[in-house]
Amino acid sequence: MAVRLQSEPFDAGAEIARLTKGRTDVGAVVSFTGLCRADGETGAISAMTLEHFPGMAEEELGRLETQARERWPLLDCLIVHRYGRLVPGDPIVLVIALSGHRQAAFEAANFLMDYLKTSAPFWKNEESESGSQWVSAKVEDDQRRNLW
Amino acid sequence: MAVRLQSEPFDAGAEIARLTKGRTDVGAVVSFTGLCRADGETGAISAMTLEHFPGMAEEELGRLETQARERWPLLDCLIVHRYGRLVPGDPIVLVIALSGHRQAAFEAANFLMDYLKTSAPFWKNEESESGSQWVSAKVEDDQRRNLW
Amino acid sequence: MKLRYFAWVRERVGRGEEERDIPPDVGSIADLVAFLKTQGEEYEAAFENERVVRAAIDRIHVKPNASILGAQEIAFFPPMTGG
Amino acid sequence: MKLRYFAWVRERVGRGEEERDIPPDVGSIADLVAFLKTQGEEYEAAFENERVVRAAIDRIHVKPNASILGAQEIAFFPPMTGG
Repeated sequence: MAVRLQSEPFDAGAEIARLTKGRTDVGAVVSFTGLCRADGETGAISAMTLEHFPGMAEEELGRLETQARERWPLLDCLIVHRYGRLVPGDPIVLVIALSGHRQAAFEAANFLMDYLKTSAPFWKNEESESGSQWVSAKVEDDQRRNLW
Repeated sequence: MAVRLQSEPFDAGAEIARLTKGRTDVGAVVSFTGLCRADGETGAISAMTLEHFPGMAEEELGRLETQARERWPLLDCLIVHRYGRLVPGDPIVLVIALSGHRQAAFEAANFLMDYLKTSAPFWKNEESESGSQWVSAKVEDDQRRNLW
Repeated sequence: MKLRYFAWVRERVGRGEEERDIPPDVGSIADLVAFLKTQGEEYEAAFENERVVRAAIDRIHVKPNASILGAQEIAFFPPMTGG
Repeated sequence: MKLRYFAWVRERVGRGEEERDIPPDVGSIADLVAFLKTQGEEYEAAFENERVVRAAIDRIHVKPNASILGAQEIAFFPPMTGG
């Protein structure tokens, strides 16, 4: 299981380099990085705080990783999710999938992001000039998840 | 246009960091790295040489990038392709797509790889104990391209 | 029973967790929500729109009709917005 | 006319590029392939299975029926295997 929760930033490039180092069986690496946007879900934001359910978040991400490994021939897989206060431009989440051929890595990374959005216990609270506000879940996210 | 051909290795992480640096409008970054596998298309290989058509390769990748930017709301996009002699474990190709929301970045990166495989003028010659051999184009690659 | 609350459910209830005695006739998550709504207006506010609130028993997502028999910890929270 | 060859087409022709006078009745890529096949067994070998060989006029992919009128440079190569 390669799932990490942390308040510190992550380095997508260092993780890709670490996962591929010394291997000659990997043909494809797909990475997804999600970043905090100034144009948030509730409007223009100055910061956001990610609340999470410690213990369940790790377990749920671990369950998603297991599902992805069962559905695609992955050579390795990593999910890193941050919590705490972030400002626009900060990285929030990283998913990396490694496989022999490209389609498995693309699909697994996409699947993990779609599932993570709707089932990993994280909640965003956005700060703006008018105060702070919880982000509402998006219907599209549920719909995307149900396509898999 | 951000298309680069080079014989030197590239650093996926440094490219991702450079493309996102100072931006607060990017919500999603998808990177694809293609690597040389020891288990090549023609069997177990010790090396491979990528021949390309200088001039046309840059132009064709530029045309693909333009198509991707027309089809998806990309904030930025990069294609790096190597040529020359590579050994198993070496990176071959890098595609990075940046967008506000994740689906555009996933789809554009996937589209670019599918098109690049069948239309960018590169040819792989693999070396093994029994000599060297040109890699044949794969029917599946044409089929994947035609899905878009 | 240990109860935990997250995000705006936590804010409305006014605490992140609590130990609470649950009457023996409370068998499901839906029963538990109905019971909590009798325990004060902070719970009424948190579960105002019951269908929106999600639940987990011992850190696993469950539906409202899930049995709470044998549960150690039950958590309530809004739909997830991570990633 | 400048002709260029890549990968195994180049190996079979025995050179990467050449300047060649093309008769005026050679109007399309298909005509050019037919003409080249009369120019020696290296061309016969390269274009043995004509349908497999791809062409570009002035660095743009074209089909066999494409007109070569006004072309500066024509390239022949196998199906691409990059990425």
